[in-house]
Amino acid sequence: MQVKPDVFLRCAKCAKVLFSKELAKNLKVCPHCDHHHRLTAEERIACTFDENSFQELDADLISCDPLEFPDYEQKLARGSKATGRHDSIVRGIARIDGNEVSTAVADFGFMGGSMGSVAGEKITRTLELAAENRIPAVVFTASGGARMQEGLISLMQMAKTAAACELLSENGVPHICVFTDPTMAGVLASYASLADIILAEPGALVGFAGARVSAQAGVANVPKDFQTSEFNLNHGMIDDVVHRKTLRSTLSAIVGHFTRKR
Amino acid sequence: MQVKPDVFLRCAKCAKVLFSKELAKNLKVCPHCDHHHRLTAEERIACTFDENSFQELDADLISCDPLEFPDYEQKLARGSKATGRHDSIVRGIARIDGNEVSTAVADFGFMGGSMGSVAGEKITRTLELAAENRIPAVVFTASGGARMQEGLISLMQMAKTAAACELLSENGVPHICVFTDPTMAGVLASYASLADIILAEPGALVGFAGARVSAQAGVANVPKDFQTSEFNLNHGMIDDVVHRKTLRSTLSAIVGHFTRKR
Amino acid sequence: MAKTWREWEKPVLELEDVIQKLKQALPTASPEQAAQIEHEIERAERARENYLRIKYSRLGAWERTLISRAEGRPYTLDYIRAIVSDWVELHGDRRFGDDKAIIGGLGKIGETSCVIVGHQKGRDLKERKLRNFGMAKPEGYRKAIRLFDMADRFQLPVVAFIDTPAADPGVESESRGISEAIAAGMMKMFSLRVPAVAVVIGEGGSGGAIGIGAANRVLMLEHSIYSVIPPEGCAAILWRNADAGPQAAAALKLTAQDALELGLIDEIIPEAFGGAHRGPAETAQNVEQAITRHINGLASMSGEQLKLDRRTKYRNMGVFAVHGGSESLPFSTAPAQSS
Amino acid sequence: MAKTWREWEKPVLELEDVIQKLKQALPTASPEQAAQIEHEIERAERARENYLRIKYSRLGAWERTLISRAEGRPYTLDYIRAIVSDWVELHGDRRFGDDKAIIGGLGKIGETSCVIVGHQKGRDLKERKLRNFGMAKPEGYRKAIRLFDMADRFQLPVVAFIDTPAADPGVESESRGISEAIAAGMMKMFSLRVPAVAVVIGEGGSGGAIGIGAANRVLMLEHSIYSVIPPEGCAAILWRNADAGPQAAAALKLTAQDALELGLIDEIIPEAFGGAHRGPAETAQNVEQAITRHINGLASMSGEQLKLDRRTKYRNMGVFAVHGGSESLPFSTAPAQSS
Ligand SMILES: [Zn+2]
Ligand SMILES: [Zn+2]
Repeated sequence: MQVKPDVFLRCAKCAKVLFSKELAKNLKVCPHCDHHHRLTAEERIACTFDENSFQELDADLISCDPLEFPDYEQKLARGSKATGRHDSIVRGIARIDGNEVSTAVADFGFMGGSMGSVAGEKITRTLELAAENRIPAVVFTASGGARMQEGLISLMQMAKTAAACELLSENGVPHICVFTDPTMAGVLASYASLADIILAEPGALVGFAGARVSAQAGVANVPKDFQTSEFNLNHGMIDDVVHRKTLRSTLSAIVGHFTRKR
Repeated sequence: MQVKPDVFLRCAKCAKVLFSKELAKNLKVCPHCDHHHRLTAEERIACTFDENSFQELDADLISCDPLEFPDYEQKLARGSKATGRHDSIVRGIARIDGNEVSTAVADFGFMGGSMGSVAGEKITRTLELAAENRIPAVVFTASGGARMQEGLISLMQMAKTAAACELLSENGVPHICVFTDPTMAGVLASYASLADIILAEPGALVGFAGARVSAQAGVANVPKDFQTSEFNLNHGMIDDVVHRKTLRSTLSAIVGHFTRKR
Repeated sequence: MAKTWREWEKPVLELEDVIQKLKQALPTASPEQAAQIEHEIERAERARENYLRIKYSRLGAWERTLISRAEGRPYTLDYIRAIVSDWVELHGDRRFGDDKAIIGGLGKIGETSCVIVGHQKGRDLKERKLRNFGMAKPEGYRKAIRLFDMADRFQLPVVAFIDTPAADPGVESESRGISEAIAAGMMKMFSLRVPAVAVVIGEGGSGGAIGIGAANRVLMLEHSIYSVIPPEGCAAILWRNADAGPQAAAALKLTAQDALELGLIDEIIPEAFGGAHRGPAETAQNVEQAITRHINGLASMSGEQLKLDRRTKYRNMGVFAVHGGSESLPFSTAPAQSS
Repeated sequence: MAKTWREWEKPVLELEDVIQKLKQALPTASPEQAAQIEHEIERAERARENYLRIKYSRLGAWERTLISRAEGRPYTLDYIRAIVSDWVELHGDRRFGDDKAIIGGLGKIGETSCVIVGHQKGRDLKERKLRNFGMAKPEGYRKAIRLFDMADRFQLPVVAFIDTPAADPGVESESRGISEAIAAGMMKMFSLRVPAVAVVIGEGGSGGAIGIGAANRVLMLEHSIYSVIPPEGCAAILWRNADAGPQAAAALKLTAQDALELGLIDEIIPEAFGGAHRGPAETAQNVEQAITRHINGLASMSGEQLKLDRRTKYRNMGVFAVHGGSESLPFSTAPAQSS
């Protein structure tokens, strides 16, 4: 975990005061209300994979502005500044308890984790590498959906990543996905939902239609836990909701079951 | 259709008086309330396939009484007397508008169309012949379910016929099923539901649990059309409900689409 | 700017109304009156044609958005009635229900039996409700997947008609996994070893569209649109103003012409003069010819080739560059830029 | 005749109660009393053992039916806890819901990672309701199918524990296609290219059981049953009297011993003395050994061989003859008879 000078914070959910160091030690889970705060890609990698096992790939892919969409370049620049990265997905190869995986981790801090050409390409390469090397793919999602600034090209990233999922499936290589807050729209409706095993962090927002869309469509009678990890578990859409404290060991067991046989 | 000397009958549903000849001419559909009366296997074959195209196979298979189950032999004898056949399934090869199909037709008159070893074997052979010859299988169901007088052997006919469906599916050979009144329990829960295309006659009883089972289990709030063809259509379980008058032409179109390509 | 097709076409619709009334007056008119009326009809028709020619020759993204949603526009079942023979509609997903917003079945286009699926909008208020305005629920996509599977096993080409504002965004659909259903629809299409042709006939509404749209060949009608988000939704998010739809439509590059230029679709099918709604028969004929041509063109490919063709097609979509570098980018249609 | 396991075992249960009470009294007893109590315990335990030996040495079909349903009997999760390591439970059918009456997941039996599914009954009233008394709904079978599919793709053996009175017979289940779900469960199992072993641990209740039971090897615990219909249901239909259960149980030949004799299962796994509920650990060990032995035995077969093995196994089930003839009947175990 990146630990900056100790400062006071407020829990995003219960608003209780927290010390940043303590929060970091607790994997950014609020000790009072168990709220799972978002992790940066770096933090996620640090608390998931064997020490120093992560080797980043394709860090240098950058988004273009093919539609010359209003303000897109500025937004990309802002995302870069916020995350120190060129786009929303960090990908690479890593190990969990010694077992090798091809992995991609989304960083919500870069334009809300939205999927444009770079994210689509990196996810696709992550799955292709898994298929080639016959190692499990482990993907952490965090995204508001497709990146509208790339228009139809972004929509096509849904198809492109779905094609890579099909490749993985055809080759009998496992695809594991962990939904973190939020996992929405074009990402949920493509590679995320096509994973063989889907875990989700407690309380994450997981759904198809954004609040704005639902409101416009006049969606009524919304259940209390609507579009949460728990809602999705209850409706049979995901394999389990796993606390961040046991996520690593659960992933390790799953990867272990899938690794032993090949 | 077999036309016997003209006699008065009563519609099984609306109880209106019908002339047997007229009813036969109307494919045994009540002209007043559209009730589809059950057909014998012979009647079904006559109104479905090209004239004289049906060639029966395995007419000589007979049930044994492996469990020495109380009254089973008498019931078999009664079924034979009622239908002039050795068991509930008539199978063979036939043509619809010139296209060859492997077919099986259930006769409810033989022990309620129940599936014991002979029915299971005949259905299996029907599907195997379709797979071998790469011609569509067309099956007409009419059954209360598995034949309990053959105990676990009957239950295994569900698995046996499901295995034959898998063979058909693996070989890319179409499996078409027409549910007629009634299609229940062990038959619905095996080969019947595994057909690629499922048509049903209007108003047929189609369901898993018999009324007695449901009553014992205290099943409540039963919708009005529960366990009918229409209920199953509304719940996405079958492809269409087809009136007996258009059933032949619908089957012909389907078989045509599936035949042209091979 | 006009907000609906009816508003935008108002002058033409009024002219057409005038022409119709004149024609109705003709049979009961005296010979002198008749000559006068005929003259007026001729003049009005000339005006109508001029008007349409001008209006339809310089359509912006927003106008095309309006036309693509026109109430009178032919829907999937209209094309099926016009160009498909031996049609057998098949219902249900064998899991939960029969979605009326996606229809499917077996039918012949030309001499070829196909599996046909498509979004279906409703013509009148009652049908619109039945069809949920063409917004499909999970069971709609799952019905399509069931039919795709059949197509694959029985070696029938797949034809998909796309015409949806979006997938259904309701609680029910979320409960039953609308996201999974859309994703699975795409994945199933990528597994097919038969030719697949998709035609966007009206609105190609984001995930709801691509869920049955991952075909070998994707065609668009001249005045249809295909978009990652409805322009009004985009406007609401980016401009905080749903009325900025026209701006957003232009920015999103959602017309058939844009999609073709971006290399994301394969062909534009011309519509009748004044739009498909003014010449449904002619437009349907164009659609039939295009589908037949592409299915025939794909017929020579093996199952494996068809699958690879589809995978490669979408694999190559995306525009990106390498930071500071000049890696050759076969998958990119844009020049490398430095951020 | 006894109607429940508790009623049938009443004398033993009372003896066991007495023994327990005596043992509780022991610590606070005087030395003299203690000697007396110990003597009584010894006598009661001898009586218990004799009683159990006699009772369990001549079990009829009805008694086995009662034992198979005994409340204290180990359920699927008990076996998983006892013999599975690295267990990860997986939920949901990705379509509609997560059925608690069929559980599934990944786990190691011995050194082999497997996909494990099984019916799950509830221990107390609350859990029984949660588990719907082990009666699975369509989504339960569809979850199993999803896991079977994973097993096939990732080359993991399948282990299924069967323990259900029947599939759920309610309106909901009919609406969502319980029949289709059961049928699809069998069909999926026939498509598997990995070893599949099923163990009937309690009640093998008709369609509800076979829906996850079409395995290469089917094993039954010594006191489990496997039946086309619950004996009470059979009695209600044939004898018009649900109390004729014992008669029906005998007629149906539903014990493990009958099933083995009829050639419909492969092996009987012995239970602890006095039934699995009196020795869950010992019984679980027997179950583990049997599963491991069969999975290892199947390991040498190729995927195609495993599939063929399964298909052939069920293809050969059935007893019939040829009217008046003497056709060789490789699939029949009965002599030809004339009707
Ligand atoms: Zn908190
Ligand atoms: Zn009537």
